[in-house]
Amino acid sequence: MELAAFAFFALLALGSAIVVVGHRNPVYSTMSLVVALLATAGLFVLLGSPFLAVLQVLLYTGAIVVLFLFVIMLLNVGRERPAAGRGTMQTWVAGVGALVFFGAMARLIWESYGEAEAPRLTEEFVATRGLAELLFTTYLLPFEIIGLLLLVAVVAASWVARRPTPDEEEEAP
Amino acid sequence: MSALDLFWLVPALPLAGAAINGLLLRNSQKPLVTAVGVGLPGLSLLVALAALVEWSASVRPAAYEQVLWAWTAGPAAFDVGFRLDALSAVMLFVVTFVGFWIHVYSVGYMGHDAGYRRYFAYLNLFMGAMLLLILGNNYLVLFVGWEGVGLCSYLLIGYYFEEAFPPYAGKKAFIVNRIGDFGFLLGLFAIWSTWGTLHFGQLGEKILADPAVAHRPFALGLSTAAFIALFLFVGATGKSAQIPLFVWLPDAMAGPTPVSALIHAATMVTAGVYMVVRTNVIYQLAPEISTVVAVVGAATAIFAATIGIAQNDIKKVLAYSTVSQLGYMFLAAGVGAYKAAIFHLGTHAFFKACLFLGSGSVIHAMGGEQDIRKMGGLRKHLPATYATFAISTLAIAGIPGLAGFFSKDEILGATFLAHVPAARLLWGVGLLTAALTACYMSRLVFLTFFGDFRGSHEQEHHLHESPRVMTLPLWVLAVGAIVSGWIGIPSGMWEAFGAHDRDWLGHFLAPVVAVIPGHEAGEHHASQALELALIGASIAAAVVGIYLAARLWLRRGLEADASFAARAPRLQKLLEEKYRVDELYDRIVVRPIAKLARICWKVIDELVIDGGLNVAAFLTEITGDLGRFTTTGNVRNYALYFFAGVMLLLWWMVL
Amino acid sequence: MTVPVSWYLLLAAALFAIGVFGALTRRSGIAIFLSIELMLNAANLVLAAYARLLGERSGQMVVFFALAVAAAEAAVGLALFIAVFRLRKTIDIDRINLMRW
Amino acid sequence: MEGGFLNLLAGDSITRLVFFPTVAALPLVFLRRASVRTIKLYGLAAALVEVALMVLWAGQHWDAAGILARDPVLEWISLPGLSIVYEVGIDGISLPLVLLTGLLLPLVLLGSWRGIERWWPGFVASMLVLTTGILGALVALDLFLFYVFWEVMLIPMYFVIGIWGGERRVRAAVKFFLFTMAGSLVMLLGILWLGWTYSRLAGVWSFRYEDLLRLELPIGEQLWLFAAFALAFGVKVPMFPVHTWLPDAHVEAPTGGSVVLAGILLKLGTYGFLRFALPLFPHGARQLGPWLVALALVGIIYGALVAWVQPDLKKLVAYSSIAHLGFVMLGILAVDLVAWQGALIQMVNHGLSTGALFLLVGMLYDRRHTKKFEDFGGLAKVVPWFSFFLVFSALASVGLPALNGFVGEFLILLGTWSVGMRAATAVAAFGVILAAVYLLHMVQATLFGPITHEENRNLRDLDGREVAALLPLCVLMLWIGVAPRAFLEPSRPALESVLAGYQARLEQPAPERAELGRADFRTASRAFAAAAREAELPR
Repeated sequence: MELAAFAFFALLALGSAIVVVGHRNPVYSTMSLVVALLATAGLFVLLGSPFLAVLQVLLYTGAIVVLFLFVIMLLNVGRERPAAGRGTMQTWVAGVGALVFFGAMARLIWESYGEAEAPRLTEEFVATRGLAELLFTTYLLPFEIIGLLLLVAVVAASWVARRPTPDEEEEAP
Repeated sequence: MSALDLFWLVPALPLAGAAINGLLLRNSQKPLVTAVGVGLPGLSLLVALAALVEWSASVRPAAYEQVLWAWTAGPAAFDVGFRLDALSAVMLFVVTFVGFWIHVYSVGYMGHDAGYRRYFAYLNLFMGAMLLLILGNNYLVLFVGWEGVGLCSYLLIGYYFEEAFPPYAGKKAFIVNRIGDFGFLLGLFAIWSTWGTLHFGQLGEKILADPAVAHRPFALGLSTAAFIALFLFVGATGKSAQIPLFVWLPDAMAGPTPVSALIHAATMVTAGVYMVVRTNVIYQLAPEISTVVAVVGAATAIFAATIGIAQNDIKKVLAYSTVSQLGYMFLAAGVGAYKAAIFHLGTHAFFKACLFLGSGSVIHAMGGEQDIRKMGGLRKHLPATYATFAISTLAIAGIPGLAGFFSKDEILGATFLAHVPAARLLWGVGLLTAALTACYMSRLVFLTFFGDFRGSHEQEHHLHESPRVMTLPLWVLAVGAIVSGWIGIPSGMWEAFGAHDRDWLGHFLAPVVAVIPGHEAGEHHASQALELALIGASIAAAVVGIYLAARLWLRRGLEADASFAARAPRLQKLLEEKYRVDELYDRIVVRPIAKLARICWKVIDELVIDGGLNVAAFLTEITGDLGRFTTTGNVRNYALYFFAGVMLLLWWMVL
Repeated sequence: MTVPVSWYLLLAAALFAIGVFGALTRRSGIAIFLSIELMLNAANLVLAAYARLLGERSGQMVVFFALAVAAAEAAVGLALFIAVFRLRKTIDIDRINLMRW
Repeated sequence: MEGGFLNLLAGDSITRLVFFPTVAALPLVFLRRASVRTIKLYGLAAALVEVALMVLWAGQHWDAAGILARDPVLEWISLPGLSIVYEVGIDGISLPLVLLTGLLLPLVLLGSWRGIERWWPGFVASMLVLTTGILGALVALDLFLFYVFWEVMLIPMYFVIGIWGGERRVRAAVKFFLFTMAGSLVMLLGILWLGWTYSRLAGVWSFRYEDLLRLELPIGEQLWLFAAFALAFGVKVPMFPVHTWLPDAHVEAPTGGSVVLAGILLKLGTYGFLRFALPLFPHGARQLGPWLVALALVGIIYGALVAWVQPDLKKLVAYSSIAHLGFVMLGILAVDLVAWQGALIQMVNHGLSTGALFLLVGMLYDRRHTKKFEDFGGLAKVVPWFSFFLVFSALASVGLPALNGFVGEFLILLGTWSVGMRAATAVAAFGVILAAVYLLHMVQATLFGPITHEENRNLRDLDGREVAALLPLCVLMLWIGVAPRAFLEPSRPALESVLAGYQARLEQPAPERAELGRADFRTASRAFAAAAREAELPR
């Protein structure tokens, strides 16, 4: 049962990921990313953290990706130009590099864990309550800092993306 | 307080005079300048005489030592101290006495010179340095004086610095002397590294305690004694103008004439002889080097004498004569006749100083003219100068009864009897030189004082005898040129006439000459007949020389030179141009070094080293330019580098 | 039957490699950004998998924070794109070489 | 331990000597509006206070045994397993150079009075900070600290040349900087290596001189470490063939810069050999010594020859420095007490005589704005006092007995000869001849002969300020020449102990692997150890 679910979500994630990096149309890429994120959310459930899964759906697909789509539409980004000569070189290097990376990681993971089984899921592990306790005790300070970070990010984003003043526009080439 | 306690004042007084005249007084305070410049050396003479009297009364024959302060401490410990023994006593008397009278003479000779004060400052400084040289109780103080007199020589030769030549001549003198000092220094180092002392007394004791040390092989295939003797002699050839370093002395005549008399005739140039005699213990242990000294001395003597014949500058003739006479002294020192060397040093100081001062008087009268071809007949105008000049000439020529006869005869006799290779040959050379000396000195007298006046009308009009302040020193020195020989009439001469040996100077100096166990060569007792024959030969040489000169120049005047030039033009030119030694040195030493220096600067410094660095800098720039191409500004390239970095990290961590 | 944790890890590695490839090859700034999100997601998966493996919920906490940081990052990053687009009228990074000296 | 440092600064300490100039430079920031005259006088006053502090300090701590003092050790950079300390001390080796540094500072300011025409506050500040750097390098007893001061010296000097220099000043300044920097970086590597080796053996990092002296290194390491130190110090000395920065730097530097450069900075190189390179790596020094001796000899002859053919007064003096420092190097490499005494006194001598020569050239330049020989000649008649000082200083430089130069050269040559390096002595003694050649050439071409340029007819002679700058130097030259004992004796015990330590370590063969030697091999610092016990170190 778990295996089937895993296989489904894993294949879904991989396939949509390939579409994300492969498709020239940014809107399609973004929509594929949504699929990949949703599949990951499914995997989170399998890993015993439904809270994260919910968060993933809400935050990523609900907020971030919407932001992406919004920007894409705002900037009216069209299809990407095909790669030029030097670009293909870069593609090959990147492809080989990514494969090597995957190979190395796979070997490392396999040698380290192999077929090792995780301990059985307990009620306590899955419960959101424990997570909340952790968050507001041990991780209270990071939590507050993250809040601050988000605030700073909002301020920074609105400053950076503001309409430039006339003299700044003159400086632009 | 006895005079010996004040002994340090002897060099200190002239030095103080130099400081006062040089730094405190002004040109306008001329009487004061004179008082200081002449008075302090005079005072120094008085102190020296008092000290000499006291020393000979109470300390003699031991040496009196006065240590002033420690110059250095530690493993190389040297003192600043003075030593009064027989040798320095003789030197002290000669230097202070002759020096004082030359100072007096200078008052008249330099009276109208704008640099009067500067002149006396230099002259006093010289006196101080010379006294340090002869009174020092170790080689270091000797060397301080040695260099000090060199400095004064430099300053005084270049006294007329507004002209081009005198400063050049001064520089040449200093540098040539430095070449000698190079040898001298190495000699000192060898002494110190062998015996650990530079003190005359201690050194003598240590050597005599174990003469074998001196015979150990040292360097360059020489024994210790030979090495030291050779290198000290190199120093002596520089200071005392011997072959090959004599070239500076003739040029040194560019200085004021009293300077030539004091420094370049009577005192400084004899420092080399003094030093060799002072070091006689080592020279006795190095007979082969002593022979070298004798040969160089003899060669210099005849070499300079031949040049002297063809010179027309009154001071140049005297300069070459000085070189020649110094050669005699070294000949004497080389054959072991140390007393004869010092004896000749003393007599020479009197007559040569007198000759130079006389020539100064002549130049003074002639309004600065030094060319004897433009003189003649001065006897009538300058009677006192003529008389003293003639006396001194006879003295240097070796006419019996005068000082030069005794000292020169002793040198020739000692050479003849010496246990050195080719002693007879050296004697022959010496004898020939004696004849030549008599000849060219007579030529000088005849051309200057006899015949008709050959200068301009104006000069003739201005001819006048020098003032009393200048003639008085002339007379004093002329008297010295007569009587100074009588104190050291050589024992050989007494024996020749079957008289009791009354060689006062010889006995006086006896303690100075070290007696080395196993080295007593024995007195060269020659037969009475041989002694007589040797004396006869000396007299004959002098007479023949004078007769020849009279035949040529008294009778024919300048024609004699002209006919000689006509008969042997190349030889005459060679002599007149002093064998072109200066030109030779210029060619083989000075110019190659200058060229090397330019190569060092332009090629090695600027081309090789800096050029090499510029190449390195250029390569750096190229590397930078190449590296710049990786900085494309393309973010994806950077990302790729970043990823490559991650991969490397992974590789390092995992594998 | 249960799935070994290493499978999750392998999947995460694969997703990450795909993300790397995308980030290195795409020209559109937005697409690169998407690839980076993909990589971030892969990392989150790893964290969750380890939390499961070790029975330690701190891993989940980190995922939580990573999500928040990702949100902040997306906001600032996209703002930058807007700013750059205003200047250059493009977000093709081959044409944006502001970093070239 | 900030409080500790400030306490030291306030108290009667070496630290105060070192940092007083820098502290004195701070108010210059607020004196920007003050008149140039005020600035000059302020600088001079600060310099004189520094001299006074030094004299007082030396008077109090001078000790016939030559053991002087050191400040309490302060922790400076303190991390687990790593402690870099602030440790300064003065012994007989550094004392003469410290005093020379102090002496030259006011004279340099006096000598620059007219020559420096712009931005006096900057100039005074540079000179003061430079003094701190030099003094710090001289007194540092921790190699890390030494390195810091070593580099601190570089920067003000760079500015002095680069801002107040002649036409091609920037090029010269960069050349100076690059040469010195390249050398000292290798030395830094060496210092780090020493600290690391010490940490391997003792378990804790240390750069203290005393600790590092205990290291017995294998021969291979000693060789490259000695070479690294020799490169850094050799550039500074400067030894052939890394000397070419010196003429450029001197020609472009202002008078004050030249005086400090030649007077003291160069000595830091020779001081480094004596203090660090030789005692730390005796076996390396012994093996590489002959090569350095050869380079020193080449430097003596080469510097003299090239000096001779220079058309420019200042360049001549600059090249003469190469020759003179060659003597010092020869003396140090002879490893003999007499030679070392000579080398040490010769460092001071060179500072005095070359300092005076540079001041004189600067005074001439102030008047005529040229340094070329062809523009001079016959000056002796016009400016007699200038001529007196020039001849005096030149003769001191030539090594005329009864003046200072002779003492150093004589002792160096004597020592070198007595250890058996006879050929080397002979070659060096030949350099003495050449010294006379080029310096008398300089004197003659400048002062003697007919006056060839009308402009020279109306030159002013030296004024009181200029005489005041020269007189102390000349008095010292004469004093050292006549009675050098007073100047040699304070250094002897320190030199003896360094020599004894060096030779004791040479008697043992170099070990196969690095090891910590017995503490009693540290005779080089025995003097310091004694002083330290007295000071009751808070360690």
